[in-house]
Amino acid sequence: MSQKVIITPEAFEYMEKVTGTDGVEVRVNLPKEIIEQINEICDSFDNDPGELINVLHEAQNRFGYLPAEVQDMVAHNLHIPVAQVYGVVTFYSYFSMIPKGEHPISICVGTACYVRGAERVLEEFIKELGIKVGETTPDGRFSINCLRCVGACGLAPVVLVGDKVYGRVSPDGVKQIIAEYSS
Amino acid sequence: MIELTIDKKKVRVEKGTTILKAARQAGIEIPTLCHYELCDMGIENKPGGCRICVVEVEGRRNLAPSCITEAQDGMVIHTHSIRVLNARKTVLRLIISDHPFDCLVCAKSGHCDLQDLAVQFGIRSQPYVGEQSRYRKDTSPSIIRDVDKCIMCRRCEMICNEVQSVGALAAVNRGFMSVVAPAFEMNLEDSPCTYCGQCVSVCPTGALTEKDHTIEIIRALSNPSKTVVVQTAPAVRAALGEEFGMPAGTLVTGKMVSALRELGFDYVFDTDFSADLTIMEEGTELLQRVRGYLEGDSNVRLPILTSCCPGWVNFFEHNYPDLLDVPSTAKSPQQMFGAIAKSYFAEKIGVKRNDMIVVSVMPCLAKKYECQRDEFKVGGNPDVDYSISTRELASFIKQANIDFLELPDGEFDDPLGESTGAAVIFGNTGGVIEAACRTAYELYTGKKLEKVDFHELRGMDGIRSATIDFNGLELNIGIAHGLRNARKLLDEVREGKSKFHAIEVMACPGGCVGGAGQPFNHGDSGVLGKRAAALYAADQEMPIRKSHENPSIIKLYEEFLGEPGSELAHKLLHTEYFAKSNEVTIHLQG
Amino acid sequence: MAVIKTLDDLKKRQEEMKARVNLRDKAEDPESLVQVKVAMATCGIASGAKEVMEFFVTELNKRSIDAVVTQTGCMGYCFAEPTVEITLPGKEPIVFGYVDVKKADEIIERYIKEGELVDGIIPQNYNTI
Amino acid sequence: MSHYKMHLLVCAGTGCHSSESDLVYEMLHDEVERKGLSNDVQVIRTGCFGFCEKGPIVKVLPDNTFYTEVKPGDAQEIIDEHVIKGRKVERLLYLDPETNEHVLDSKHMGFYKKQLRVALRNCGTIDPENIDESIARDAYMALGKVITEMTPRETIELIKRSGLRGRGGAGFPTGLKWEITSKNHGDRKYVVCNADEGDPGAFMDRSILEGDPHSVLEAMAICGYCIGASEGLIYIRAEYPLAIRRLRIAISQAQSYGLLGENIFGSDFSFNIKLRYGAGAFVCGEETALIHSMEGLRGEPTNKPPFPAERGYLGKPTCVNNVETFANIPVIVLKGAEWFASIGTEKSKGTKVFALAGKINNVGLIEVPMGITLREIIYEIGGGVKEGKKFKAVQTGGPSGGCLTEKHLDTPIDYESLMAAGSMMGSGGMIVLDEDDCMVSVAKFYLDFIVEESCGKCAPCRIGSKRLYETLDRITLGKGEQEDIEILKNLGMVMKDTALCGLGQTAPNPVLSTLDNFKEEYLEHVNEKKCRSGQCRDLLYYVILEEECTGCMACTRVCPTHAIIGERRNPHVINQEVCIKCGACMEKCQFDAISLQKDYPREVQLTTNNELTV
Repeated sequence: MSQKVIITPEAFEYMEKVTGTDGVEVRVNLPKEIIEQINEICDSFDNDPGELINVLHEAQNRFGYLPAEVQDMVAHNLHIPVAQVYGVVTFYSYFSMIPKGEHPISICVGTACYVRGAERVLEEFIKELGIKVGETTPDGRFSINCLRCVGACGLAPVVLVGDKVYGRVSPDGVKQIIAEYSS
Repeated sequence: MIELTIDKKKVRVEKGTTILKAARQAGIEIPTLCHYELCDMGIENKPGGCRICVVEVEGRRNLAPSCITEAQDGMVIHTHSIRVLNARKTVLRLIISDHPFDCLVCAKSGHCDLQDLAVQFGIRSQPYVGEQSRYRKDTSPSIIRDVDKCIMCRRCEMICNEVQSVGALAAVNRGFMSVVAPAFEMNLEDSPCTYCGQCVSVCPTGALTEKDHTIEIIRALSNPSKTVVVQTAPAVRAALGEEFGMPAGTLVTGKMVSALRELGFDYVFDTDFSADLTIMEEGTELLQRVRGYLEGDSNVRLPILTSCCPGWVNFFEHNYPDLLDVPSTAKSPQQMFGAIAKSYFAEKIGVKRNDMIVVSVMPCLAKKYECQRDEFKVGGNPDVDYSISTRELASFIKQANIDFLELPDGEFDDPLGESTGAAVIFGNTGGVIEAACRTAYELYTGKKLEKVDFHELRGMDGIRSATIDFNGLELNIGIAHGLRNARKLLDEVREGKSKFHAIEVMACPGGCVGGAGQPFNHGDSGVLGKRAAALYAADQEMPIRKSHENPSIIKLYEEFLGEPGSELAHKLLHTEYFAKSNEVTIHLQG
Repeated sequence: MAVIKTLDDLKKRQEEMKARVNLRDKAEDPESLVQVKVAMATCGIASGAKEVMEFFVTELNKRSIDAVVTQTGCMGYCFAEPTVEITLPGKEPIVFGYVDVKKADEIIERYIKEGELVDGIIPQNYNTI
Repeated sequence: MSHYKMHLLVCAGTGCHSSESDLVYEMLHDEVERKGLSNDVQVIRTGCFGFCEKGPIVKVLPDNTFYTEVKPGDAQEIIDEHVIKGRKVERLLYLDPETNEHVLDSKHMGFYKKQLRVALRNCGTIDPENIDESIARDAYMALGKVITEMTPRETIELIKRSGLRGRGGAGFPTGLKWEITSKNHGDRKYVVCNADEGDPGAFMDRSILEGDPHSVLEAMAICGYCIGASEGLIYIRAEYPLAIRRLRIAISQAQSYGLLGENIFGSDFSFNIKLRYGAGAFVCGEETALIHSMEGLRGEPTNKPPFPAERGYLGKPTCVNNVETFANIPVIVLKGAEWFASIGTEKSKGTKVFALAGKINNVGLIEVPMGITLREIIYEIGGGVKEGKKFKAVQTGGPSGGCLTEKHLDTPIDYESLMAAGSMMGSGGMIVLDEDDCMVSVAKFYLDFIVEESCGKCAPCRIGSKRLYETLDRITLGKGEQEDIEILKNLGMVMKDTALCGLGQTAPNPVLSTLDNFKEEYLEHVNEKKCRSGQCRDLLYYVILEEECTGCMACTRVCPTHAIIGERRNPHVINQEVCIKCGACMEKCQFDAISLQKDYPREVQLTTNNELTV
């Protein structure tokens, strides 16, 4: 089990030559260790195109997001067009091509939370952080996401920061939550 | 057999027939939009997405999409009840509500399936107003993507993936923002697109169209200091008439020549001439390689692959960078023509290279890209300046108010207008290799070929093979059209399992007669067969049917090139290939 | 860990494991079972309630009587500790005072099994919590 | 082995887990050890008790004490007082909102009284991470019985006789589905468990997987035995990490016991189960979309027929059932079809799990017999509408469903009655709405969801749901017109008629059903520009109360659009045509003379205009 690697913008400065299973040489803008990790993930699923979604899950777990270069490498290994990989990545809301913030904020907008005022809470986060849903603050500290029902309907409205759950959040409480993480 | 009732008519059909086809058998044409089919080619697109073809099936809760619903015994179907009509019109209005209203200036106006439906259903108002999905416009040397006009019929995605196995296009995003696009919504130019243009030929709307070069040609023609030379590809003459209402398969060579002359081209030449030239070079290369192989030269690569199709060339450059030494190095007829026109011919008539404009009329969109490739330029000046499609030529003729149907038959100019029957069949799948066999046979055996027609090489099967007896030498010939078929043969070559000595590949299904620059076939695969038949008929009627017997070609070698494969021939008529997949770079635009 | 190869293997395993959860099974429907409540406040523990409770739990189980043994707080009869309240299905609860192991055995054999009243009943005028 | 005298069950479902129930467990566990009670008291983490409103829950057995909102710091008191001294910690007991009294045990809680737990039988009773506890509660007994004593045919007949119908939404008879799949030929067949619970506000599948994973694994194996499949796949949302973890544990435990794997119970039957993860697409709850997603493709549905039973995963016959459906199977096998069929109504047998949420006192997961009335659910189990407000409607079936109103309160709930009322069972989400909820906004909320979740494959859903949403949006903004009502109706009907899959066909349900039941609210929005609930902010009006206004002019100065007219020391008036509802005037006014009203102040408007013209 290799550790989590964060792909920083600098990572894309590298150029590596890789030989795929078809014997064709490819150059990818990723450093060797990341390419090796992608290969390892794809290998663990036998490079089976049917496992594309599992491969992407694993890659996103590892890297935090799915930059174009990673998708390219995955497509290469599974022998499918990269357009198809991108089509899958953009279809499922769980996959992201933007790195999440250090403290990803997820606001539940499931029905139970909605009827208990999640919309206003979301608006407040957007106002306070000055970013839209799906974006990350320029300093990389926070990102906002919406999700549908974490199943904590009894605590509605629910906000998650990372894995921590905040229940019965009111718009007034938003500032305080953000303050907990801005030191 | 099962029996069902459609609009009160009893129909008996095979089990497994869709309602749409059952209705057709009963003479009822149910309107469709996303459905597309070239049945002879085994090509079918039926995602069931547009819901225009819905019909009412008695006893069924909701309406059934007729293109994907199998007819069942005893079904009672209504194809135009109020419920059906209201549903169709509502869905049509919905599609229109997410479609730009610029029909008047749309490249597809008049050929647009969506527009046709709006006319058919008398859509006069649009009650559904709201946001329209908007995307970046993307212009490549051959194809323009204006996917605001995409209606998600998925035909292009199907062609690009299932038929061509190119994989440049896929459905991306979800819901209202979903659209067919290259990976990362990057430009086609940066994608593995081969510019085969099949996506353009199946697109029902103006979302995918060719890059139109007519205006550059009008400019060139109106510039008195330029000598404008035009060449016309074999397949164009078999299809151009369709744009003027003539039945498919009408050969309009003479009228086409007259029209071009009326349009003001200084010289009207024929790509068939350079097709003959291609056979001389490629045929020679084939024999050289085969001889070398027979002599045990381990450096010889077999099979030899034809290289006249630019979509195919792009395809192997992208997908088989490890096999770049396998295809013939011979340039395509379009580029051979340009090279000869701007050297041999320019010299002959005393025109400087830069004062000559070479225009090609092609059934193809990849040719637009091909003529822009750097290796086909001398000092920045391209051998072929502009390439227009059959459709663009038709439109140009109409703009110039030329009454095409009344035109007398004209003759090509000399010397680059003389050609043989071997050249004209280049437009059909199997035609190039047949032409090559005619010449190679005689060159190899030194005997006269009695049976000129190689029927074993003809047909519409995606992959065909034949063994030709060269007087004891058994030559295994493979033919593929459609790039997925080509991929199968190429994978065998990569694995070293190919039994072939020579393989002809055409990117488009049917070969150039089915090229992406040809008049739209609207799913009528009979059209391709008729065009192909017209070209074979033209071959039959030609006095000379072997490339090496073309007097102008013989003269060209005598006066200028020397031998096939000579140094000068190599310089002018051969090329090299470049790996395109060895660098995965992504150019995202903000 | 033994692999389960037959249905009997599974049943055996279930028997072994039953003890782990039988309390939970019983708690689902306590009214249909014998309910034994042992007062386990400080006073009760001091006078040996713990042993009594232990006895009830093990013996009832041994003697295959479906029962729920729970502890409760002080019933207010500190003088008579350890006190035990027994509720037979469909009957009113009865409280016994000065219950030791011997007495407990008698309660099981005579009251719980046979329904006979045993000495040591405290008249009740209280509610348990 | 000593007998535990007391069990402390700590809910470790996602809801309670979110409020630190893990810590509560650890504290209780430590405390038990510290006091040397380890041999007498067992502390167990279980699945969901359903009563998520008041989590974390700790239940003490055998006396059924039900502690709510337990904090880690309460652990010591529970051990000292309850466990050692036998005194219940009163302040942690559930407080009945009606009597305002603490309820001593769960048997006396209204929330549980009317419930009948079949699918949830083990949730909250066993430790889901310990297969032995499941086995003690009959896990794999049904599988053993089926394999050793019954033929696949007999088993299918049994399921058919029980009357069990798919709990995922449409209610297709489960036995029939198995029968069809068993009859279709294929060199391989697959059993798929649909655990892609995407309905916002429904979480029963997750609770079952978290609380009783073995019941689902066992049922899948039984299904595999019946249809002739040796491979099962569970398609589960990646958003359910806890359920995924428990499933993984359960699968490996079952494998190590030989209850999954090769030659189960010494027979020829082999069955293995793998997990496949969803990635956030509601449409993947639709079985053909789910199958495509499992194949690594975009989760776009395809036309049926062919049904998955004929051509499913990798083109092979595939039986897709939902989690709750599977959870019912082992009990039916053990207790018999007749027992199961005795519960419920004529056409809808057994129980149904609902996720009760919204404006209701007892938010949580409940399992009730089919045929129970809405009134019983809301007032007896749910404890009534929150804050004593007036009940308005229940949205059932999530985005695919519709709403039930007061007139449906006494209708027995089953598949047919919900359909007839323009809603559907769906996955069992039940959102209670009160007088403060605007029905147009509720419909808009669901359409917003559909717009986001539509896969985009077919035109009616891709564009139609967008246009429906936009029309509703216009209405809530006060820009609606009479034609919009017709547009909604026609579009809704056509979508139902023409959309490709169940998602699109049911997408207009929230609109059509609210239009049916609350047409007057729509008309008010359109004609009177009024939202009676006050939820549509654009339909609230700032009005100056003549009697309070001192004419100080403060509001006129802050009004950014100069909408306030009036002379000094005379009451001012707000010109509604110009007002942008920024609220600046209200904030500024020191005399509370400005109020927000739901009715469009026509009269005031008139006088204002008159004044303007004078």
